[in-house]
Amino acid sequence: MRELTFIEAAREALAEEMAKEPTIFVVGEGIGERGGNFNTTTGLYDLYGPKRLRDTPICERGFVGLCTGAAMAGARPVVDFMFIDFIMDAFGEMVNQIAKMQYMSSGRLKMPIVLRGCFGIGGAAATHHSGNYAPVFAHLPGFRVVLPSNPYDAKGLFKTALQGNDPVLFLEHKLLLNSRGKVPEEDYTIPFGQAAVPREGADLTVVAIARMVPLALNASEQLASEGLSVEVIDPRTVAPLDINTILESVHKTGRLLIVDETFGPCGIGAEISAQVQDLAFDDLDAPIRRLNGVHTPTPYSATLETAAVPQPETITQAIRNLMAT
Amino acid sequence: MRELTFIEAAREALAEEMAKEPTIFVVGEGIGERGGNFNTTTGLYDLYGPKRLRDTPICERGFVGLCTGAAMAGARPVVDFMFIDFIMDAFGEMVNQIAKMQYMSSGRLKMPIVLRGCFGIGGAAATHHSGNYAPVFAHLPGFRVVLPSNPYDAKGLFKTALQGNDPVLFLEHKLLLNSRGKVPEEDYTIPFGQAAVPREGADLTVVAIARMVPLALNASEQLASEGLSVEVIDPRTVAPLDINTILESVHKTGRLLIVDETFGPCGIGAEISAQVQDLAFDDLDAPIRRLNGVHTPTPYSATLETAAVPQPETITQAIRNLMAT
Amino acid sequence: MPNTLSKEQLLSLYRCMLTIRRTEEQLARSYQAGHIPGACHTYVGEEAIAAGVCAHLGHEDAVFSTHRGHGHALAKGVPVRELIAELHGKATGCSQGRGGSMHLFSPEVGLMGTSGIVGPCILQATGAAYAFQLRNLDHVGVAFFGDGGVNNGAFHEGLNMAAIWQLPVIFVLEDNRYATEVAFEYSSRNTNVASRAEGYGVPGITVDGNNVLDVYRTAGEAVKRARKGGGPTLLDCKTYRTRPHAEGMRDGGYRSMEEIESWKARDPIDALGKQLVADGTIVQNDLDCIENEIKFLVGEGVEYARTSPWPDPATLTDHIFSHGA
Amino acid sequence: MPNTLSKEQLLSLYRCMLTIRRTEEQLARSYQAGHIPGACHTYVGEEAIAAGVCAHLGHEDAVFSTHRGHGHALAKGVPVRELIAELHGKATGCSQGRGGSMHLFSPEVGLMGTSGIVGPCILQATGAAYAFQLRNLDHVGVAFFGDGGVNNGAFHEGLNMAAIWQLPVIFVLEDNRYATEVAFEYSSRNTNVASRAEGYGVPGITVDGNNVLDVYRTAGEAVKRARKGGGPTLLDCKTYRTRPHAEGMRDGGYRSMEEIESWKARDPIDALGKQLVADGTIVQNDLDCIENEIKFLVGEGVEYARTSPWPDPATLTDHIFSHGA
Ligand SMILES: Cc1ncc(C[n+]2csc(CCOP(=O)(O)OP(=O)(O)O)c2C)c(N)n1
Ligand SMILES: Cc1ncc(C[n+]2csc(CCOP(=O)(O)OP(=O)(O)O)c2C)c(N)n1
Ligand SMILES: [Mg+2]
Ligand SMILES: [Mg+2]
Repeated sequence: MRELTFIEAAREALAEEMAKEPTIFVVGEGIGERGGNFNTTTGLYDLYGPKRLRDTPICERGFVGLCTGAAMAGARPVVDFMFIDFIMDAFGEMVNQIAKMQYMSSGRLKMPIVLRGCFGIGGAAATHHSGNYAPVFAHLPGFRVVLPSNPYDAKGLFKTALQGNDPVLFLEHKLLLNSRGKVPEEDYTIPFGQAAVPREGADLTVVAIARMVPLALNASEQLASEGLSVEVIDPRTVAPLDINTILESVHKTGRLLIVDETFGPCGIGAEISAQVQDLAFDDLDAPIRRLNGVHTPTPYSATLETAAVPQPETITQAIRNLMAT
Repeated sequence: MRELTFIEAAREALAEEMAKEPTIFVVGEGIGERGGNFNTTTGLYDLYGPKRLRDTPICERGFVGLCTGAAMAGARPVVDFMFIDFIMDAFGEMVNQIAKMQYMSSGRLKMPIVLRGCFGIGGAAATHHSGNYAPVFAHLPGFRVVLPSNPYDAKGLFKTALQGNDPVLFLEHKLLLNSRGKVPEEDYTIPFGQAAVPREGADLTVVAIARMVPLALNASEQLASEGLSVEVIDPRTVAPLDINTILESVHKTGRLLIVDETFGPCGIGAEISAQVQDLAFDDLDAPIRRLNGVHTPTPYSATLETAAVPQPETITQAIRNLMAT
Repeated sequence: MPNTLSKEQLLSLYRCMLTIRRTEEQLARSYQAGHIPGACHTYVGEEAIAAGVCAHLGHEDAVFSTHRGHGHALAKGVPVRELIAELHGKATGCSQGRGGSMHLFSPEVGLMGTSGIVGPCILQATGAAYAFQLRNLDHVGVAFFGDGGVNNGAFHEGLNMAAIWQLPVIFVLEDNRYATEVAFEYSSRNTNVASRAEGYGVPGITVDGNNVLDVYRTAGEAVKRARKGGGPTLLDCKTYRTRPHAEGMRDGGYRSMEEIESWKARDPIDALGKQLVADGTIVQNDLDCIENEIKFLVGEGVEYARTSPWPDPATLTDHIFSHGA
Repeated sequence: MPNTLSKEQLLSLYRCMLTIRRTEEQLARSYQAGHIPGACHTYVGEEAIAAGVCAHLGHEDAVFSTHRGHGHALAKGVPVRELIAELHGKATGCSQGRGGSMHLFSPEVGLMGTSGIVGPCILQATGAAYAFQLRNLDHVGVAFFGDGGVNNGAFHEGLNMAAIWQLPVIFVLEDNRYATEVAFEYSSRNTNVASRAEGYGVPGITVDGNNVLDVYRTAGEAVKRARKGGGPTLLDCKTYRTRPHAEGMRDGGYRSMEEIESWKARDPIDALGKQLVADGTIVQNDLDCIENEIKFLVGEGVEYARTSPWPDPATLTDHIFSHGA
């Protein structure tokens, strides 16, 4: 099967849907002729022109509010934030308008809007270009929150986002954008709320998010040589969250570690832990553990930046520790 | 001892600190001559005038950004949001600037700024005037998050906020504003990160937040007549969170219920649950349970609004269920 | 130009204004009687603006408003009874009891929504206009907002985008001189918003907001230009609310009795009625008939609201997402 | 007016500009050599603005900037070596390696901070001015920002507050005609920002941003007025960056070689040097001496950065709060 990079796969999904659906338009800074700071729209401007690939002024709140109204009036906007950090100024439009519009209108209005952006710590991007707000939008009602970990999922999940009628926050980890993977030529979609199990195992369950998935798979591979059988689960979407796949795994292994680059307090790992200990109390042979990015703004310098994020060694160590508990 | 309402106690704290510290100023809509929509500043304008009680245009992002710069230049701003929902447009200034300023400047800048606002579901305020973003600011690093449940705590915690050098989100539940309680004449403060135990018990621990504290106390009172001994813990601040007081209690009772009006997913209860099952795994005789407001935008009509929030009966029932588990 | 209006058109403007007036007066009474649980911001004194603008709009044209939206809803075609029922929190209300005064939705008649947050309506109307332009439809987006919204970033970002993309949107500023109790002269050094619109490249027209014929004429030109691809217009309508900011609030301290009386003397409904009788277009009896029609309509609306069912708590979480939560 | 400048003053303006130029050129080389891990936005071509404005400022005056802040840092007094070390991510950098190019902090010399987010600096400078006014100090706040910031809500809200409260703040717009690759003529229909400032009641002055004497003169008047309580000023400095938006980025597609060359021909440093030699104020040798001084300074700075220690990972979470996390 052919291989594509993560960003090529996501772009292919966008191109295919734009070809089918004339009301899809993209807004963002440099997503027109330039093709996007992260090549998210390369080539599309030549096909669809300025109205459907709309370069914006630097007014995140403004163009998110504009897209809200456009979605209410029959269009299907895609907001390309470049760095997801830039959603911050649009928070009110997202939380009080987009997320609540279908509810407030008792379902008479739909809100088919996809907000995408690159996130994650790496490349000395420093604290204004390293954020990830997935847990915030999992906490607040009204958004689907998608975090693909590979090109195949990126395309299939992005197509689901573009075909649906709900607000979607589509988060793309900067350090995964150029990772390659198999992507079939045939059309396909991946439903939200369905976890993947990229590795089966019997001794311990690791739930990993986005970039932590490849790291967890490597760690598991390494530990296999030590006779440890680790199962790795990739939720793919954290809202909705596929808790059943996690529960089944814990029922088998009795041990659960959640690895997430994002902050720990009130994070995804906290929610998974709270649900699992409640629903699978008797399945647990040891406490559920969380491995998160350090609870700090993201520093610039490599020595500090590295210390802020789970590393292959820290993951391996966390697994060993939990096995020994 | 004299009794004050919640809002009188908080206002007294503000008045006392403004009298001592000339660089404290308050900004907000209608907090000048009018004295605040919730009477948060009544009488202070006559004492301190327009520069220290500054009525603002409706530009939340703008005046929060202004206060950020003012704090960097030696003033001690208090932002009075009226309804805390209005922080949404100022989110970028709060998360990317205020919360990170001390870190980015390696501690050479302080950030003595208090952001206060009324929150909570009730009085048919509907979805744009019923929010509570405590879990979001517990998740993101850089803020102290304070949720007093009574007048005594309101004054003592607000004084700590006003005397400190860190950003504080001070959240006042609308339905508590006129509740009365004993407040000594003498000066006092309450440190952050120290939970209160308003009721001791042996059978089960209830951690309750803000308005849920009085409801939990009533429920416990009622269940006492059924021979059930419930301990009630009020964290008072959720960032920092006093986990030790909770752990000690669970060590004693073996059962934990967290009651919080705010949303469940990635909420305060999730974090408490995740920590307790990790740190007190063997103390638990039953799964940790959470009782939260329903994960939905807040509706207007009483029949719906009531169904969205934990009620005395649902709390009592949740306690009974957990005892039976 | 007024004389180009037929008797029917003139009477329908009169009927529209009086319908709003009598409905608001009824809502005020209902509020005082305790039948309206939430906020209630009336439009009394400003009726000419909604009537004069909406007379040019069809159901496909998209209207967005803010907290003071009753008049816009009625002028756009929301039945009186559905508005009254909504404020009573009944399932038969235009938002099925989910919204109340500040969250009115009737997309079927092009009332796309009112918002409890100041600002978003400006951006959403711009976005609806974007969708219409993208879809090659000759519909227009219309935003109604107050002087308080002018100082908000949404005004700046919305007008700029409308200008650079020449979007078919009408910005209707209702400058009633106060934002709650804060005077526009205080919160803006330049209250000539028409001229400020020109600064963005948006034609700005100052309008006598208490003269429905002036509003009708200027709005007509703006809507016509927008439909023809001529881009946005801002109507700077000078007007006044003769009731308190919201029912139950004080109305003293920030403005004088004389000021209120001087504006009551310029009542837009009396003015049109007197003029039409004076120039012989109609006789007093025509007005009395309309008065009676409306009296009946409003009375029937109250009865409808009173006897309508409450929303079913089982529907609490309906419509958060397009296909179930 | 230029002639009122002493030889020393003229030479220090020249020295300041050349220091920025040579430092930026070195940073560009260091970036290409792979010694700068993060982004690097140079100020080449715009040096006259930072030099001309900061010549009027003391360490107590508060400067706020954005992603293109190297020039402002140097002009405000940050040592060359500390800037170079910061971009190298070393503990001896002005932000101790936490910030990099977009997060420069030296409060001790009044560089209050640069931000990776476009907009906040406008509000923060306004806020510093608020604090100075409150504290009865005659210091000023200064915001440097680009044309891209003009369309952001922060511009609107900041200028309005500065105007209504007559705050001692200078808004220095660096209109270099592009926001990354998006032309200002595209993102604004009206690029005469000086006139738009007048719309807020803020005096606006159009300045030749490539003529340091013009900048010096107009900035001097603005700073003087602000210190005297005369309120804010906006300087609309027309300039151009002659390097790509950021190092490592393409510089084609959106602008022509001719355009770049035409601006290089208007180089602000050459212009001043030639003029001073021509009018006999100095001889070429004076310039050569300065060139050599700076060459040494920059070389020494690179060596300093190269040999400085990395930040200690143990300091990762220092300074999140004023007294430990
Ligand atoms: C973003 C935001 N901030 C504050 C409020 C609280 N608030 C409700 S109405 C109002 C005044 C609005 O004044 P204006 O825009 O002139 O409209 P008017 O009430 O005069 O019709 C304020 C401050 C709000 N609803 N939204
Ligand atoms: C709020 C926000 N949105 C987007 C960006 C990404 N970004 C960085 S620089 C830039 C262009 C800025 O242009 P301008 O303000 O003119 O400054 P210049 O680079 O020309 O000096 C953009 C869009 C950002 N930093 N902040
Ligand atoms: Mg008003
Ligand atoms: Mg620029």
